[in-house]
Amino acid sequence: MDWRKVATQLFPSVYDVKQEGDLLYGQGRCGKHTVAVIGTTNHAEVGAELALAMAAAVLEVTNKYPRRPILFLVDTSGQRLRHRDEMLGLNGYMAHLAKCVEMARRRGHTIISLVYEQALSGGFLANGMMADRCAALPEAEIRVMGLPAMARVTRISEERLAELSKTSPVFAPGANNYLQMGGLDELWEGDLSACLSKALEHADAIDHRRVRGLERGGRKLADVVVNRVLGSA
Amino acid sequence: MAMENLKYRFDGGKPISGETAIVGVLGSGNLEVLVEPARLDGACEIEVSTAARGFGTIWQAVMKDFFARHHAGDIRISVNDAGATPAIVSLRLDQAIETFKGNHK
Amino acid sequence: MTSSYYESTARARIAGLLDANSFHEWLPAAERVTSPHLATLEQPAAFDDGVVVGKGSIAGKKIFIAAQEGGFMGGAVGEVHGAKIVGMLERAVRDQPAAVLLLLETGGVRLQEANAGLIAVSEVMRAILSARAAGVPVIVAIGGQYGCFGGMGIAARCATAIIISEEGRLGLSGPEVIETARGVEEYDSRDRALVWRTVGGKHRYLLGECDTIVPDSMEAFRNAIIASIENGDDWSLQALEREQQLLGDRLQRFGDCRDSRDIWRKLGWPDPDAIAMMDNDEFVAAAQKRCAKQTIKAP
Amino acid sequence: MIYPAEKIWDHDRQRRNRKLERAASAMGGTLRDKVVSSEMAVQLLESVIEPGDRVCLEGNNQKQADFLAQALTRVDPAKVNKLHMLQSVLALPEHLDLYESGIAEQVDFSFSGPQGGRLARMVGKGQIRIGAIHTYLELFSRYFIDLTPHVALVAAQSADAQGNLYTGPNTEDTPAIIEATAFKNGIVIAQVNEMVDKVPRVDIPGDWVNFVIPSPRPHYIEPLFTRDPAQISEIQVLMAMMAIKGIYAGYGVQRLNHGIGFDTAAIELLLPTYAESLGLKGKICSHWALNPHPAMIPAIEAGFVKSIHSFGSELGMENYIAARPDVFFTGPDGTMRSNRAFSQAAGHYACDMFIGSTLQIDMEGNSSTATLDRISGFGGASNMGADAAGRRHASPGWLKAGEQRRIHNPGIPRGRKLVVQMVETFREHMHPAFVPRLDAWKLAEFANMPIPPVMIYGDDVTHILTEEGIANLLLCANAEEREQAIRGVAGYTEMGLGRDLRMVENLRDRGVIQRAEDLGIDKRDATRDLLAARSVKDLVRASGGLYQPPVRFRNW
Repeated sequence: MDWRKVATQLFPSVYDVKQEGDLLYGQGRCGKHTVAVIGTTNHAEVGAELALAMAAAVLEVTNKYPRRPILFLVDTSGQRLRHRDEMLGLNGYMAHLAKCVEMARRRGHTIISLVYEQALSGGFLANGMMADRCAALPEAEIRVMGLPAMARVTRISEERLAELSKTSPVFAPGANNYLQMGGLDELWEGDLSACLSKALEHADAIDHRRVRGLERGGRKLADVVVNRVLGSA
Repeated sequence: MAMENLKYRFDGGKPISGETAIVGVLGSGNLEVLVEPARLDGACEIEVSTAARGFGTIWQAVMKDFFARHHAGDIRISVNDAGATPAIVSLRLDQAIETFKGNHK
Repeated sequence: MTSSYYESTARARIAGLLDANSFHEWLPAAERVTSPHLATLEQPAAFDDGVVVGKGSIAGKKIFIAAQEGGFMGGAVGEVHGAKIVGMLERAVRDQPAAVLLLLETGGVRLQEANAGLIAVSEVMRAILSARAAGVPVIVAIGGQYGCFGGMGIAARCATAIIISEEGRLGLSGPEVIETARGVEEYDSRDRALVWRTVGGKHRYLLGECDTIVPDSMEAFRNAIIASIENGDDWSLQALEREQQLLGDRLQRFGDCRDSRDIWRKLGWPDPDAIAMMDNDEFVAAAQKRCAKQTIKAP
Repeated sequence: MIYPAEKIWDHDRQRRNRKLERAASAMGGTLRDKVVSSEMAVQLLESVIEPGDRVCLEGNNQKQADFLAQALTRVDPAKVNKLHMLQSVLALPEHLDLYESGIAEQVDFSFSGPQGGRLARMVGKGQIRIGAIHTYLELFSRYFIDLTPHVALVAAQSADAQGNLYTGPNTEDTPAIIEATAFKNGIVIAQVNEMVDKVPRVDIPGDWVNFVIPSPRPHYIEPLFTRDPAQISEIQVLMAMMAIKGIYAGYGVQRLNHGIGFDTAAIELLLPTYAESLGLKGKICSHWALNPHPAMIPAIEAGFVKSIHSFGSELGMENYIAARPDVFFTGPDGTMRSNRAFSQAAGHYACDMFIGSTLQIDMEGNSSTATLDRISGFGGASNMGADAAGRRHASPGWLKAGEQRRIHNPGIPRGRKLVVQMVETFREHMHPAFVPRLDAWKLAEFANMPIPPVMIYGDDVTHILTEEGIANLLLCANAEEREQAIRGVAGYTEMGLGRDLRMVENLRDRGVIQRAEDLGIDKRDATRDLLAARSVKDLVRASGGLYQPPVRFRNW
């Protein structure tokens, strides 16, 4: 879905979000909240420049608008796969962005993310997955790797992977799988503005994903293992 | 790649004492060996989980020789194997026993 | 036991770095907390799911530690593997050790459990930052055969400090991934000299992506870890603003470089090709005036 | 009666001259002295090669005349066809493309390496006829007897306008090929990496060469003899310890050749550490027929090595070799000169020992690297891994081996070369090294060969060394003992498990079989820490920065 359409539904009264290249930055009004919007579009490949621009936006919001909620609009085809970006330390740029988001959270900004198109592995880790609550539109595509490529790398046949993915959410692409695993808090349908308002009310700074994964049955061990480590002698 | 599970038990060993030990890594051509104390009336129980199917006879011979070398009883040995050769298997088993006894070099 | 960090297993690294007999493992191999997903795929599953976590001491200071085993599936992160690290980090928030050590050796997400792995890496990132925010410095060591890539390459840079050896590699996408996606002209993964000058320890150090570079020995890593713990942490908005500035400067200064050698030349190295063969002391001394400002260290 | 003067005695020379005239007119004004531009290479080949000619295409497992190989695939099969190819090694895809297009139909060669699988399939389909698979010396020898090339296509580093060639460190097979061709009315064409006013040294005189073609890119060289010490396993360290203590020290082996592989690289890297600790410096391993293995650097630096003569060079070793002229054979220009034919002869006649690895060994000790679906050939092992029955000069190791042999095979005093096969009982993926019957038999049947392609014959082998121990076949009284000695070190392979336990223990008591503990070796000492270099970087350091490894071997 075009980001403007998403923004219009999220912020029916008013929003002021500008697109600069693949970067989205601005704000919108959702109920009683003014929400900072930071995001990407065009299935952005997140390279060093884009990651740094997002970090700059987060820092600006943190400095200028204390405690203003931040919404990440996620549409990325992953990290930029270029020699040049690796040479420049793309992982460091991504980590910097993640740290800025964490800093914002700790200074009282509620962080929400919405995958409205695509979210692929590395491009997703440093922003959308850093949120207090992470949501997706039902048709959004979320994945690490498609099954054919996975079959090549793991040397497990594609048929077998496809078969297993019917009963296991653990490796196959899809927003629903991420929902079951606790990686997504919810799918947003219908009144997106209402969904956002509700998310803003319910968000907190605790990482609930492993608990959700356990509750929803998609990731039964993570929470158990964490608790066992916490409870070990 | 289906796994194969093999079990062996050797009776009449000399009980040895030591601390649970793990040696080796479950990587291609290698294996990990876990040795734990177990009250088995002097027996040595071995359980192997291997990615390379169809080598039961060889495992049997390797384990028999291992037991003949150490006569170690009252231990349970668990092996995760990723296609290690008998030479590597024997080496790791010996290292695991030494580590268990606390005198690995 | 070998003194090489590069050649050691995760367990040997722990034994070699920590004070003798100080290590206590949580969820050790005997508890068999293994990956159910690998079992489903009928693939071999390691007793510890490829990561060792626990507590110990280094130079008398209490620390928590996680060590990834590169030999098992390239150190890839699955559900259990990730949760062990997260549990250790959350325990650090609660128990306040002097530091957390992460001995990373990983290609990133384990594809056999890709979704669980990706979420786990994200949880590790957040847990690292929680530990830091709670005042526990997180020290990363990189010097194994598989380097530190994928999401864990991001996680590494979320830590307080990174210690790397010349053999160590740190990045996001591995060279093979980029070569597959963009062709050999973009990145020849078999040109190992190219790979190392792109993601290897020396380049990372010169770029300011690592705090310390050490020779490949257990003793050197241990000493650097002790020094890093002494240095403390600076988890502050100001530190992030400085980093914003430095990362921006880097793009401006080196953004159009095609090869790391061009970067090194701009940093003032008259003969970039000589860098590869310099031994560590010589390199560090020469790099004093020829490296970008570190983004990690407090001024 | 016909007068002798009327009989024509220079048919071949006339034929060569006609070819040269054809070439001159085809090249027209583009020919400068002997220099042909690379664009004209195909026309040149079409004018000097006639249907049915024997064409020797240079290429070993190292240097390749790859530009000329490609040019030959582009000639018009209507003009040039049914060639009889002579090649040391079939290594490039182009080498086999020739048969698909009908340009060539028969081949005599030594080794096929990476093309072994495709070669087997083509032989199966009848697309290619193999004359014979030779040892190197055999093939070179036949160039002077019944397989003299009509045209030789060779590779050199540089040339001048008169055709003087500089073949440099990788001289390899070039002199043998050109000698046979140039002096028997053949035509010699060389691809060269560069044209120079004056070559650094004349490796081949210009009047033996008819044409030189500056190649658009340097000829390919495979760094075949570089082994990364990082990949040497602790089992290989153990086997190397057994080799040094049980064989090198036992026989005082001073003159030797090593095969390629991690097993022998481990031995090389244990010389300055383990062998030194046993006091063996100066007592073993001083003279070598060997490529310049990077793994030899620590041993050379430690003073173990007096001389090395090489079959070819090795990429990255050039500066190191040039800086060690006491050890390597170097020319007046300072760089090495290799020569495969001479080094093979040296390895056969002047060495006391060959040690190398193989893929399969049968119960008679025959070994082969041929497998069912691959025709791989022999490489250098066959000449060096054979007793030089014609040898006369004595040396301590040679005499001792001869004495041991005479215990059960009495006869007039003479020595014996030590031929050692060093294998782990299982290769990767649990393929057993010991088999009841070599795959070579089936391959011979399938490819219609008169004899199975055996790399080293069992009666030439003196020792088999595995991680289980050393079997000294010289000390075996009869075929049955020999078989049990082999089974006794065959470990957990089917052959090993089928051993006669009592007989094997008996052989062990007699020292025919020696296990690590019999040699006083503690297996726990067999760690990688014993290696004088554990990485390629260590090798570079040991060389004082002179060794410059190819990029694929770098991890820094």
